[in-house]
Amino acid sequence: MIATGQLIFSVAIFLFCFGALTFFTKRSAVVALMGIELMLNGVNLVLVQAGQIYKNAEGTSLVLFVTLVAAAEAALALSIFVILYRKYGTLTLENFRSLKG
Amino acid sequence: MTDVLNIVEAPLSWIILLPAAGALLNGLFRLKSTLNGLLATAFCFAAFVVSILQFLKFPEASKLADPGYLWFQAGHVKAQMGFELTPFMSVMLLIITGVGTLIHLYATSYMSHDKSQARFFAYLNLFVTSMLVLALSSDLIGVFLGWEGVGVCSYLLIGFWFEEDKNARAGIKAFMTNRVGDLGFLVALFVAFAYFGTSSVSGIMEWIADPGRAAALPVWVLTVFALAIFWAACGKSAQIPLYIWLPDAMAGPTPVSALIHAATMVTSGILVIVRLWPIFATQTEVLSVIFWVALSTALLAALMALTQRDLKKVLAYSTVSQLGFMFAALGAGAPTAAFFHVVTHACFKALLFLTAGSVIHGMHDEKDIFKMGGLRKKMPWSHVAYLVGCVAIAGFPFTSGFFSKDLILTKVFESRGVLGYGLLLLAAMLTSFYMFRSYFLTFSSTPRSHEAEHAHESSAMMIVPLMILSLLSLFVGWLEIPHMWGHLQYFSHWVESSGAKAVEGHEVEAATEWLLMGIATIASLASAFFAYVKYKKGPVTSSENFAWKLSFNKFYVDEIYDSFILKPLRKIGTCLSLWIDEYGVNGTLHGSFASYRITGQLASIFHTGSVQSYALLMLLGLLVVWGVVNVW
Amino acid sequence: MNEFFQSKIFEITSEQLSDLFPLLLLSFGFALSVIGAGLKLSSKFFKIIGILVFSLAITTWSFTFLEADSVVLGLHITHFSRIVGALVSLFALTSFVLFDVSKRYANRPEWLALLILAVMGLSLLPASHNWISFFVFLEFFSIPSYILAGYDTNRERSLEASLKYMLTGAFASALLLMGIALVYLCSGTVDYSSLQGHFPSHILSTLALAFLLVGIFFKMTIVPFHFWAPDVYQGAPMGVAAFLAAGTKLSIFVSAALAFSETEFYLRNDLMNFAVIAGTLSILVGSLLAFTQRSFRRMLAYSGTVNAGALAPLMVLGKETLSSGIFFLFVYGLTLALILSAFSSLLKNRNLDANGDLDPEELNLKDSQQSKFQSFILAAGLFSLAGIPPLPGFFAKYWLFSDLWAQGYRPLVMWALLGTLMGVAYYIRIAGKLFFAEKRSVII
Amino acid sequence: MVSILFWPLLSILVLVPFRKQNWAQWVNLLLHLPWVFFLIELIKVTPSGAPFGLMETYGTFPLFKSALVLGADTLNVSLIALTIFLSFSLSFYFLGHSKISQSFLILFQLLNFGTIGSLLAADAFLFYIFWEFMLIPLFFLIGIWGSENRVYAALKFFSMTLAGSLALLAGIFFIVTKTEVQSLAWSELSRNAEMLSAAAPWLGWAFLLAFLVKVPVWPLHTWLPDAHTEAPTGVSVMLAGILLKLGVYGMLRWVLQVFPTLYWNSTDLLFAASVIGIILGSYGALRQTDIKRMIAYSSVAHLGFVVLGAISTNATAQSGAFFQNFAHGLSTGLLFLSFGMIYDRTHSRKLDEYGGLASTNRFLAFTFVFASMASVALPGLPGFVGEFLILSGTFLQKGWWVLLPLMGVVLGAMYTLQLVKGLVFGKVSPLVESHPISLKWNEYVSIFPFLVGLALLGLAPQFLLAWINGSIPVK
Repeated sequence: MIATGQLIFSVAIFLFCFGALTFFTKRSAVVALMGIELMLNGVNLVLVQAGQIYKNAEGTSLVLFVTLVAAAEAALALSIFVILYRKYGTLTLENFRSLKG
Repeated sequence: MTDVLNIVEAPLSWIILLPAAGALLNGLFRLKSTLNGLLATAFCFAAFVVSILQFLKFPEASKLADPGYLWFQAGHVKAQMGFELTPFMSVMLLIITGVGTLIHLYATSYMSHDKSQARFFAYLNLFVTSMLVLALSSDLIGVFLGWEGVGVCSYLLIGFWFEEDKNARAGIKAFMTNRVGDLGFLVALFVAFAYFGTSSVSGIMEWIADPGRAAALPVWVLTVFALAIFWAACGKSAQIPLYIWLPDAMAGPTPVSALIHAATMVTSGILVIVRLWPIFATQTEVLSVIFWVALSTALLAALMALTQRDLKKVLAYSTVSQLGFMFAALGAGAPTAAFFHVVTHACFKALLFLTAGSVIHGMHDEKDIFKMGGLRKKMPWSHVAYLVGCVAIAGFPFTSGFFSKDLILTKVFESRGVLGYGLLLLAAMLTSFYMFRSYFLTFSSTPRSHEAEHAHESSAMMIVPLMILSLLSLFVGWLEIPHMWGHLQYFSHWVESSGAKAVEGHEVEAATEWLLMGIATIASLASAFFAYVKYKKGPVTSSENFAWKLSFNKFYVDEIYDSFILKPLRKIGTCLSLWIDEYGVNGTLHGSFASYRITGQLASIFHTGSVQSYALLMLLGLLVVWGVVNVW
Repeated sequence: MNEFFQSKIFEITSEQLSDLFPLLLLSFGFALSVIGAGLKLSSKFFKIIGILVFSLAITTWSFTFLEADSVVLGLHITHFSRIVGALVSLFALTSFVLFDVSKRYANRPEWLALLILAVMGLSLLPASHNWISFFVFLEFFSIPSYILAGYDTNRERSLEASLKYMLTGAFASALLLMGIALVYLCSGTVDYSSLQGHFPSHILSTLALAFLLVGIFFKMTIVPFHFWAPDVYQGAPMGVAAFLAAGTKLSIFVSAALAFSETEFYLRNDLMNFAVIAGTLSILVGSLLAFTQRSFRRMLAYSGTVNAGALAPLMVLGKETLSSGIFFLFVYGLTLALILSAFSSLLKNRNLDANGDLDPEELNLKDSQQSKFQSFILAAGLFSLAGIPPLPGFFAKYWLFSDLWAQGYRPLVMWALLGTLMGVAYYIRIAGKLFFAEKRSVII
Repeated sequence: MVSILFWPLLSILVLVPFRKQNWAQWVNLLLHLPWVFFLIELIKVTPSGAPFGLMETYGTFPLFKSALVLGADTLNVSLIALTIFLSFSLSFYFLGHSKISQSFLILFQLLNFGTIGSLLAADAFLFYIFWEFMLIPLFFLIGIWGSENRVYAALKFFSMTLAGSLALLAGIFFIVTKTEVQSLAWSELSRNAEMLSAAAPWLGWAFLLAFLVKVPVWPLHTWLPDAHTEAPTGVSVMLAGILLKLGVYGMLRWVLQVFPTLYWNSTDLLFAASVIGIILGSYGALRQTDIKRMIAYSSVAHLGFVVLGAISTNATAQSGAFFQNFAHGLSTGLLFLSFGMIYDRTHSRKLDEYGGLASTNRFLAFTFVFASMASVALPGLPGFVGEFLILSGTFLQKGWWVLLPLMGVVLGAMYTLQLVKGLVFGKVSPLVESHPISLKWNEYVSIFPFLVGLALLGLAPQFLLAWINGSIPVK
């Protein structure tokens, strides 16, 4: 049976790619944000597992920082979404394409 | 052979500065009526007086020199603007300034009612200055300065009445043909500086004289040098390939034709060859080239003159033909004969041109001899002058033409044998035929047009020069009579003492000389009589057969030149320059600019504006670059 | 608990304090501006506070410039980080002074607080000594810049710009994080000095490096990752765009260089090739795109990409050759600020919105007659960006290119020279458009 | 030396307060007087012989391995004299001219500053700065005051010259990064020229390219007709008069004297290019209908001759080439100036609209014919002295190849006479009839120095030839 480390890594990679996929395909901005959060969780998994392998606390402390930054980013993103929603009435990314060329 | 050269300092530059001052004054100040003309004549006359003074110095001094100043010097080229005068050139000086003064006088009244006389006389004086520079310069490069100066003045004078486009184009044709000729002179100068180290005539003569150095020269140098000088002479003195400009040069005022296209400019080719004669003497193949080119020019021009209707065109072709005679003399190795004919030709051709001018002036600018006729009574003085001119050019006994042409014929007979002599004799017969044709058509029988009825004689100021020239045409011949008749051989003395020894052909005994003289006289009298018979009553409407058409249209030489040389060259050149410049270089520039713009527009399509495409493109970009990094 | 406080970490000697003083000063300024915002004080107050704080920070940083490096609270304060701090606060100062930000956003004075946060983040970044603090400080300054980018709330473009900047920024930092995680996975540590010797070089580490570079090159707007730049520069307010373009590039350039030299990643030639290829690509693509732009500010964004392309290899090369890059970015930053301020006052004279945008084709003689001084500055700035002597832009480019040539990047310099030539098509043509009348020539 | 260099900058400062046009024009004229004085001082002290005989260093920039080094010898001081001569006589022409505004004069002085700077610079980096700096004033001068498609011409001129000088920049990078080279000073470069030319054979071409574009050698010349036609009269006189000569000066000073080996093995290609340039330049002039384009193409042909001389190994052609710079500068300058005066009144450049100028304005017709004769290299005028020396030098070195450029002499006469016939002679065209040209006093004064210069250099060029022969690079 495959070692747990290997399993965790594959779950992490899956989470990371799945997050990226939701970011590319989903129409709504909020779901895109969720995609990024998924990617960050994937990174956390990798960090935790790496910490297990190297038996030092750096990995877990890194996770702490990642979640800290993810939270800040989410707060900021949601506030921008609120303003956008109030102004545009919709959050689908398709109609935010006026700046191009 | 080098007798002690007694070189005397002489203020030769004065001779040049005088007409130059005249030109400057005329250029700056526009005086009332004929004052400009008189001013120009005065300066020319002053130059004539000074040149007489120099001429008188000659029996004891063998060469006059005036060092002048250093024109420019760089690397192996050293151009000294110095002047020197050899005996034969001083005689030529007399011709240039003497005949020049007469022509200036004539032109003063001829151009009296022209509105821009100042400009005309400025050009005329400038022309005399350049001719004097050409004659007097000690260095070949100074000669070239005069050479091109004369070319420019002839361009300005031919195109003097610039209102008509025809005149301006004739001027350009003259300048361009001279320029093509001048390439030869430039090549000669390059060879001179490269191999002789100097361009001064005396320097070159020393180089040739000293056997050691002459042997060291590559064999082709002298031949190429001689041929190049001859090519330049063809350009200036209108020989076969480059004579086309002379007939068109008649577009200028008649005094210009007289001065430039009869007396002075056209003879400069012969003067230069006579000055460099020691080189030409050794080059037998070059002499034969000169001879055959000259002979064919003489014949061709004579043939063309047969059917011309314009009086000045007839005289123009006769000039080309007479120049052919002079070059034939050179080709036959007789510089004396050539120079003698130059002088006599200057006199009677100037006379003919001036008379033609007064005739045309009287006929209110009507040039066509078919419309003239019966002017004998209307213009008695012009008639006498023209008759003397025809007699002299045809070579009637004891006229100047007789002596000079006969001398050439004997020299040609000596060196080129019967064939050369025969053809030249034919040319002489043709000459007297077309000259008397023009005489009879103009002066005999009845006036054939309105202008002919009301023709009036020209003013005294025009007649006096005619008379002087007539006297000259009659008696200048006596200066060089055949050995048998006595020892009046001034011209031989002048030319030989200037260092131009004739090539020793086998001498001809007195008997054959008498025989040749007889044949020549009979030939010219016969053709004159034949012309009298044919044209006594007026123009004969000849059948337009092929020969006539050929001669009248000048053997279509101009058309051949245009269609085979000038137009194709211009076409190829301009298309090439157009294709390479506009489509080649500019094309690539505009092409690269346009492609730069298009790829820019293409690249900006990637920026769709949607965030998700940006993220996707970022990842794709990463993969692509990462792939390239690993592969490379 | 008190052993914790006595532990070594919190001992701060006096000269360490002097190192931290500018940062303390900035945080004090931040506090003041937040309180001021709360009390709804007049906009003049914020302007004075801003000028005071930033100029003091610049002076202290530049005075302590020559002092020895010191390690404080895990931050490696080197003269590089001091010069970056000074320059970034200079850019911040110019960004809000030249564009009279205070008058425009009088009712929402938080911009100063956000600006100070961003400056703190940017000046701390070069002082970081391990990848995770690198990431944290990176996020520390990009979050306020997301808000600043969208500060012009009444204009949709600004909101859209901040949205795009935020989303792509988050995506890129997620990739960066993955890179850091892989670095940790491969070597077991994220600290620069401990990473020095033993960073394995197998497939996973190259992937880690690649992801790392994504995050860094994203902020430097180097080609494969430059897509956000034109939209954000076009949308964001003028002052913010100027600050973003210059400040972030400078800080990222220096900190990445320091990081790569500390961890000796620069010895790996796959990193070098990545940077060279990305650099050349960005010079070419940047010049191509800048030419056909229908908007002046997007054109400037692409010209930023071109300049960043030239800097890319130097960034990866390590500490020795940083001075030419810093000088280049310093000159670039100031010139950009001048150009954008001249452009915005030109727009004002055309009574368009000061933060608006204009198609460079529409610039014409009337503009230069109306606003003579601004168009002179604009033209001089464009010529300097194009690198024509005797303007400073030329000396910056000359020093940078000769450094690149000395390091052996000859093909890249050739491409950069070609880029300068292609620059004529947009810099010089637009500078010319200002002064050339379409019809008959007119006396000026 | 520094006074003659920074005088234009000073005169700009003086010009700034004078907003009104005719004030500015008069001040500009007066500002030229001290400049001439400085020139005379400099001429007195200029050594002939070793290149950069007189060298002064004013400050060093170790960072860029360069220094503010100015050098003078007869080679560049003679060209400076030509610049000041042209600028002085042009400042007379500018008096009372409606189009010449204060900003025009400021840009004009900037151009002078750049020209003299690149002539005096004895340090590659400094030379490069002045070399490119000239582009800015020229770009704006052509772009603002030019005629119809001036923007195209200004941009084309700018980008082509910039492309050339970027190659020069690449060369400088190569040299700077070489450790053996301590500084970019000219003496330093020429000292280890062998090492440099061995290390990079392309270096010679990198330096040459920048100058070949400026000289316009044949394939790189297409900017010249546009720039000359669209530039206002004053600028096209300066362009034809001195800026083309900078390319030749650059070739001699920065390639021949620095990398002789590289220069000599590029001469065969340059020979072909210059000969084609002469012939195609003349044919280019022949096919033009626009007068200024015709004169511009004639400059391409004349500069072909100059390059022909500059690449030959004997002293005759080299001094001939450098002398031809002055001959061409005066003759084409006068052509542009005199036609410029006609153009100011008739505002048309089509040749077939003109005709019969000789009957309306005699003096201008005389000037135009005189200038055309000078440009046709008529003996007695400077053009002949230059061209004769070049061709005899080429004959010495290349033998019968000289016949090809010799053809250029005939072609040169062809298009010039065509131009003169179209403009001066022929029937009086309605255009010339309706615009009677009466020259103001300052226009006479601006033409006069050209006429005297042409006549003097034609008949007595030895004073100039002896002066510049000393420092001709090839002995």
